Amino acid sequence: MPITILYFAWLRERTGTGIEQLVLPQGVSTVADLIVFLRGRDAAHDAAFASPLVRAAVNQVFARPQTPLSPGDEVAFFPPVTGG
Amino acid sequence: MPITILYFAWLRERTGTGIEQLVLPQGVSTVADLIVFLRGRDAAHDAAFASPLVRAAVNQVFARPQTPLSPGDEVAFFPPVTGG
Amino acid sequence: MRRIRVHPDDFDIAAESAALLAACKQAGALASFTGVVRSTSAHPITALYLEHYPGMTEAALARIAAEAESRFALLGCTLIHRIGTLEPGQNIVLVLAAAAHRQPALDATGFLIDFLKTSAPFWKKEIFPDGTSAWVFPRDGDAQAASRW
Amino acid sequence: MRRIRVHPDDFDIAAESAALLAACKQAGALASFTGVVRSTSAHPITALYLEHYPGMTEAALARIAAEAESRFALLGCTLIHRIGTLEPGQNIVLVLAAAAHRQPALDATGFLIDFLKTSAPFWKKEIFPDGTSAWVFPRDGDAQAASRW
Repeated sequence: MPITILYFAWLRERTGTGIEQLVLPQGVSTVADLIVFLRGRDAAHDAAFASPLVRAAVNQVFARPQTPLSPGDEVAFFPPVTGG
Repeated sequence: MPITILYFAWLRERTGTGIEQLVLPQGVSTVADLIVFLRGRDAAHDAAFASPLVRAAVNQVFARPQTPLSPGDEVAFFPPVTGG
Repeated sequence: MRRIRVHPDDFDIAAESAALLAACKQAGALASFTGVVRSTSAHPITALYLEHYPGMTEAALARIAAEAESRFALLGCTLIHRIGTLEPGQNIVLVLAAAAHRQPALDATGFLIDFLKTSAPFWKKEIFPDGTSAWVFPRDGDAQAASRW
Repeated sequence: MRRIRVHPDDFDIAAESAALLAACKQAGALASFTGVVRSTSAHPITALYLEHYPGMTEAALARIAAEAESRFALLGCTLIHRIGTLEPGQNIVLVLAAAAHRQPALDATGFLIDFLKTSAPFWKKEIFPDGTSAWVFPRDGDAQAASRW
């Protein structure tokens, strides 16, 4: 299924990517699945997602590893927020 | 002994006095004594001090009925404060 | 850094904030409280008259500020209280508290306004649309709020 | 009345206060929190870079404001967060809360800044005097502060 992925802060720096559009293979159906898939793509993604501090949002709402993905979703990866 | 007396808010309105200087007779040595003395002076003072809400300060510090008076003191009477 | 003023004139919260921050270079947090003259349909007023005890007021505000400084990790504070006749919507009082981090700034602001209301010699009189007036009676909650600290 | 903005430009607390009060005619209390870029001798920085997630940020701030409105007797609030590169002493964030009385205004201000820090997608990067930089790590206290509410 087609999805859009956004990276922020050091996730953006370490993956070298701000935004990308992907078509996910069969079987990648949750945020956790997507992280496993992305880590397998290249060393930069693997290193970026090695941190236990990676957080995610699906369609601009904070998500969990088990959050399901649907075609057209906007998935974002980022470290814990530090605003204010 | 000579003292200065200040009245604020409705104490000022009811006594018809903002500031006055008095020489206190012997035996008037506390805030409570002073109130008894002032109430005996005229009906306006008697009515003003009849309220249980009268508060006092001696030399610009909140005082109690038993607070002693000294020559030259500045004594103020007023209702509970309502600033802010 | 302690700025205390009592006067009829209005204050500018932006100018006061900038002045306090300029004097507190290590500040990362500034909290404020502004009290405003309130007129409601249930309790309409045309003006609020504010009287104070010159001399004692400034001393009381200095004591309140010193107490806040001793309790919280404050870098500085500003207390400004207006006196005289004010109209609905106009500013009455400004409390500013500057600190390195947000919690002491927020806590000190609450402390300062609670104690200002119970410990500084100001008195309010409300002027009503029919021309009558009445001195404001303290709210029970004010003493309770101050007693929390 | 809810005003939410995210932009690089500075804000004017006096203009924002006046705008919020003008929209909240029954307000008697306005509380604020301003966060400021902090550089100390123990931890000197030359700049702070702020990144956010456009779209989600505004939605998150609206959710935080709605939660504050449901918990406190708020008449209105303003949330402004700057992004981009800021220097020490410059403003980062402004929270304003207007209410009839002081306690809901003060409580809502604390709630809003605590939740903004833990629930809105902003990230800070510190730039040091030697030219290196590091993304800021959340303070343990931030999650604790938000969990109080």
